[in-house]
Amino acid sequence: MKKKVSAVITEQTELAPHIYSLRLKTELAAYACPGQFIGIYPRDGSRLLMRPISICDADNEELRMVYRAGGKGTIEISSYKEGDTLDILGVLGNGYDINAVSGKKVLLLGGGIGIPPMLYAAKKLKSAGIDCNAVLGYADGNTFLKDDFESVCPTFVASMDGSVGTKGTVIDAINAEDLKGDAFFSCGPMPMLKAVKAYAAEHSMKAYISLEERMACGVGACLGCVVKTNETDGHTHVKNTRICTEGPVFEAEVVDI
Amino acid sequence: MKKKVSAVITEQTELAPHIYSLRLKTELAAYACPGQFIGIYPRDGSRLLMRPISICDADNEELRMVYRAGGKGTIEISSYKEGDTLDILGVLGNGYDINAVSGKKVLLLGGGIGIPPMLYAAKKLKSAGIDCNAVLGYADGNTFLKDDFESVCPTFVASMDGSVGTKGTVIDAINAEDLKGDAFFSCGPMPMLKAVKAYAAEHSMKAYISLEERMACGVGACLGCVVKTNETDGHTHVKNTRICTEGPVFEAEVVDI
Amino acid sequence: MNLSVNIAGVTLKNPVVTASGTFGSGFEYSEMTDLNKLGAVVTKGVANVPWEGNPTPRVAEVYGGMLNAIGLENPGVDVFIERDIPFLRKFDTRIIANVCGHSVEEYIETIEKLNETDVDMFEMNFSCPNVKQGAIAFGQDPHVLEATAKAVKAASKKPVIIKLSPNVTSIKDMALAAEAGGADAISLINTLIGMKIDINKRKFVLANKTGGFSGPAVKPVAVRMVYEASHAVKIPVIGMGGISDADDAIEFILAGATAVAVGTMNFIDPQTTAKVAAGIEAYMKKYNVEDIKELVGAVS
Amino acid sequence: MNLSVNIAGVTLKNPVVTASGTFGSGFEYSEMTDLNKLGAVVTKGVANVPWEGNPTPRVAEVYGGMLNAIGLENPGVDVFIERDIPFLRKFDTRIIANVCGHSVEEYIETIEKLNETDVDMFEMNFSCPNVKQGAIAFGQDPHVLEATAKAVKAASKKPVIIKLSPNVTSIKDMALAAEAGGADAISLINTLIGMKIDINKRKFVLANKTGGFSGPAVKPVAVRMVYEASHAVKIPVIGMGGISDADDAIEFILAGATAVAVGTMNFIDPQTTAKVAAGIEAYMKKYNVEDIKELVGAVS
Ligand SMILES: Cc1cc2nc3c(=O)[nH]c(=O)nc-3n(C[C@H](O)[C@H](O)[C@H](O)COP(=O)(O)OP(=O)(O)OC[C@H]3O[C@@H](n4cnc5c(N)ncnc54)[C@H](O)[C@@H]3O)c2cc1C
Ligand SMILES: Cc1cc2nc3c(=O)[nH]c(=O)nc-3n(C[C@H](O)[C@H](O)[C@H](O)COP(=O)(O)OP(=O)(O)OC[C@H]3O[C@@H](n4cnc5c(N)ncnc54)[C@H](O)[C@@H]3O)c2cc1C
Ligand SMILES: Cc1cc2nc3c(=O)[nH]c(=O)nc-3n(C[C@H](O)[C@H](O)[C@H](O)COP(=O)(O)O)c2cc1C
Ligand SMILES: Cc1cc2nc3c(=O)[nH]c(=O)nc-3n(C[C@H](O)[C@H](O)[C@H](O)COP(=O)(O)O)c2cc1C
Ligand code: FES
Ligand code: FES
Repeated sequence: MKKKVSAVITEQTELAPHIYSLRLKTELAAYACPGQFIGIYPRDGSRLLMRPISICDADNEELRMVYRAGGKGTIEISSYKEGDTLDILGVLGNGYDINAVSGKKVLLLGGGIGIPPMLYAAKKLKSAGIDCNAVLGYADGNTFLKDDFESVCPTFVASMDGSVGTKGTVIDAINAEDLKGDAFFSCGPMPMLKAVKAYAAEHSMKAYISLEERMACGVGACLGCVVKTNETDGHTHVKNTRICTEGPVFEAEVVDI
Repeated sequence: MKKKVSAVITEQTELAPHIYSLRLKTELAAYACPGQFIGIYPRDGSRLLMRPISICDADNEELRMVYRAGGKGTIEISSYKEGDTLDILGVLGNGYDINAVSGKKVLLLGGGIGIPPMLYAAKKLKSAGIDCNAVLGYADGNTFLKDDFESVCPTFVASMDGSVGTKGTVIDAINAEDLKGDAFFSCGPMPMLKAVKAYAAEHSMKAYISLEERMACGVGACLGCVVKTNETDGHTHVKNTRICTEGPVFEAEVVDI
Repeated sequence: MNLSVNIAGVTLKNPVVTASGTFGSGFEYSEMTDLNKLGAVVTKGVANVPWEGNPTPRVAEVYGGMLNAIGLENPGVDVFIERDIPFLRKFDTRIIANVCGHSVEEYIETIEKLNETDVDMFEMNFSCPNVKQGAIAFGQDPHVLEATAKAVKAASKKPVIIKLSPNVTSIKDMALAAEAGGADAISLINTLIGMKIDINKRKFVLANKTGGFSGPAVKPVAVRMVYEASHAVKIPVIGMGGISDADDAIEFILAGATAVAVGTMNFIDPQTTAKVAAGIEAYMKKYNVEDIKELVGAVS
Repeated sequence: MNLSVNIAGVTLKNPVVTASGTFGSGFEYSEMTDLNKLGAVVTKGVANVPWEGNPTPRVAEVYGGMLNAIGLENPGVDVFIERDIPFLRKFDTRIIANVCGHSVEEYIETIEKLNETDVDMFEMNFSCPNVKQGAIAFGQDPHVLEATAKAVKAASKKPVIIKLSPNVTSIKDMALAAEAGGADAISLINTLIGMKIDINKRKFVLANKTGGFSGPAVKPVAVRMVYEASHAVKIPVIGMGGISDADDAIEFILAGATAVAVGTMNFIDPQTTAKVAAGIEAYMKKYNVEDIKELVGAVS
């Protein structure tokens, strides 16, 4: 289900400095899978491209996104209030494949603003009866969404400044807590994803990672958002695959990061 | 006093279809003279130029403007509500010279969206003890601001469709009501201003008319808004004068319309 | 009321087409908009063999538009023929294949393969700013353009549209060169060349440094060039550059375009093309215009 | 921290100047912004005699910018010398006189009169798109540009900045031609050529049909051209085109501009120049940049 719709804001709250929780009432909510994303359009005519934001949670009526208001577009988006409307394009991309991990134990790794999509993944794993732990890497003590995770699955925390949980990265937390699993679901900055890929390879685990790239269309038409692949891609017929369409979630071995 | 300031909307009401009354709380109000205007900036980044709008009324704290929401910028401006802020540039231009008509009788002629500035002129004439009549030309029965005028001076109405007052133009109303005076203060569409100029010449009256032109700067810097003059202009040294700075109000004989 | 237009003998049911590279192969947007409502689908540039394109980042947002340096990534003409043409043929719309290449030989190789398919027309992209091996020269020198047009035209069994770059001193000279080279129509504008720098990282935002600039911000340049080009040549002009609604499209038609293409704005609203077509119809009704042709170049 | 820059031996206290034609003679904005805060005031184009300019409408709004076809109305160099220079001299800022003309002779006549005044530099506008009698050719052909530059330079007792038109195939060639002609600096971009049509009236919005396109919308083209030009020549570059804040200005400096000019955005906020200067200073503090020169061209 891909469509541009107008959605009503039902929540806009600042969870931590510059980190907002946004809920949108939209028919698209019913189609959301974990790891998928939507594009949110700024309204100002000087900023035309949609901002890709992952789905943090969904029920049949509402989508929840948690995002950082960092640049001009997301700052504009954060200025809108409950009752205002936003144009969105969704639901986009291929998310985490819950079926692929049935019967396995999954470690959910979220780093920074990569934490939000892990929440919906955790919920879907849980309702599919799949065992999972969440490992959340923060910069500091602003542990947004931690409570949400704790109500779903065992949750471990790392922080770069050591103010909560293990000092360091999610990998440090895995080691410190001696966490084991069969597969990673992971989203976060590129250095983290590279570390996750390496760790998984070393420990014979599967790693599913969510990638980011600048996007224009979000639907596979512009070829703006590709990532290099190790094999020729079925759609592009070159060693490039579209993050917005084939991804954003990939098996780590498939992509050349 | 010329300055760009942020002003708070204290009123935004639709007086007639697409005709809005806007009140702004701003320090600039104290400097406003009748016939002057302000520039109102749309907020959307795709529309950068200020919209020049005449001052319809002012006291020490508030400016009132009455404007038509016709194009994209004024439609955007009309979407803002009480409590919102608007950036404005003001006060701009040279208005009606009240001293020049002291002891004379003035006929105030407003046509369509040229009616609003006549209100502030009427008030200033009245408080200077100068006799005046207002003649307002409407398209139809939507006689916005008529009540405001009636509380200041004798007011006559013309309408193109004949639904109120004299059928026809303000000139038709002057003839029908046999109105006399020494000078016109006038604002309205170009055909009306030409008729006023001709009428004044024929009847040995003075005509002060307010002109419109596309503007960029509003302060005399860009030379976008000139009108041809009969003599070489003191500032430009050619036969052009700046409507935003030397005008918008001119003695009719000065300009080549 | 007649909205159909004729470009080199090919009838488009309405004057609204997609701009190459902004609509994929049509498939990507077919779920979100009705391709049957389009005058034609102009497909992403295709070459004789698959192209990898440029490194990422390939796109950037700029004020009122975007930059792209895709570098003409494409799966090659064979995949295009097998996969994309049969898909598009299911719809009641024309297919215009946009063709790219590094050399005249590559263009001709692609065209010769496409000659045997049922695409309706070719659009030759001699003007992509993101390809380094010389293609840009085709589009910025009138003599080279004319010679290349002649070679391509000789090899082609379908009408040939030549797409012009706006990054030239005289668009008129380029339009005349295309016409002299035998083009059946011209289309313009391709993207302006732009650049964006990240001041905090002190780096180019695009891996390619420069990129093609498109979107509403470029419209005034595009309208001016369509006006100049259409007044210089007798062949029809397809106008584009920043069209976001029917008003924009009508502006291009009044400037002299026989048809118009919607590019970047597809990304902002997948329904843009359909809305543009409907809006043109509404405008014609409002002003009692019987035939869209009455509007072409009707500005004074 | 050093914000001052040197252009052809003239020191500007900071790199922020006004763009010609957008700041009148300085007088018009002196009530609204402190001219002492500017690196220089670049005045409206002035000719040997008064010019009437074009019929109205002369300006139009477009998406993210504006069109103008003022047609270089100006009171002539004598009034400029008597009225405008003495006014500007009261401020602690440099005066750059922008000069226009229909012919080499006219340029030289104006320059010879200005030679005897205390303006600090000349900026030669060879690129105004709104003058029909040939001035445009000066700015669009490298050979003519070089020859004109030489003639002007020979007549001038002050440093000469040559202002380049962006409406060319190769900005590099034009920059090189200006340098070869003896220019002490170049400035760019002048306006792109644009057009706007009123679809309801089916008329050109500007009486002149086309107009110069400026404002934030043109910035990506301007940054790209400043980058290309500054990498081609050794003389300093003054960059402009759509600058609305310090971030934009820094983008031009990183692209290779030694100084920057604020144009259209003066109309939107008369304080823009002052804010840009303050913002550049803040950026330098944030990143511990001791001398603004370290930033010139510092992109990778
Ligand atoms: C699939 C996907 C999912 C994402 N999920 C989230 C999320 O859940 N929460 C969150 O806070 N952020 C998320 N991001 C990042 C988010 O898209 C960017 O932070 C945002 O687009 C920046 O916009 P801006 O207006 O703040 O910045 P600006 O500087 O105004 O952006 C300018 C342009 O660059 C693009 N851009 C800038 N940074 C990025 C980036 N990191 N990735 C992609 N495009 C970028 C913008 O979309 C815009 O087109 C996701 C990105 C992708 C690709
Ligand atoms: C001195 C002066 C006083 C004015 N006073 C009033 C007033 O009191 N009430 C009122 O309703 N209108 C007034 N106008 C007209 C008003 O400025 C325009 O209607 C308005 O700018 C149109 O903007 P828009 O966003 O609706 O149209 P758009 O089409 O979005 O405008 C595009 C551009 O054209 C300019 N423009 C369009 N029409 C005009 C016009 N008639 N005059 C000048 N610029 C125009 C806009 O300012 C803008 O830059 C006045 C104009 C001038 C010059
Ligand atoms: C992402 C992207 C890819 C493009 N790819 C091509 C292409 O392959 N071939 C081509 O001729 N033009 C290509 N273009 C140019 C467009 O077809 C069009 O000429 C230009 O974008 C101006 O129109 P617009 O402003 O409506 O986008 C591309 C444009 C964009 C934005
Ligand atoms: C109204 C107006 C008048 C201009 N007049 C001149 C001029 O007289 N001489 C000149 O060299 N450039 C002139 N320009 C061009 C500007 O100096 C500048 O090069 C251009 O506008 C790009 O900068 P901007 O986008 O910041 O406005 C004018 C621009 C505008 C908008
Ligand atoms: S964003 Fe266009 S293909 Fe992915
Ligand atoms: S609007 Fe600029 S001079 Fe009047």
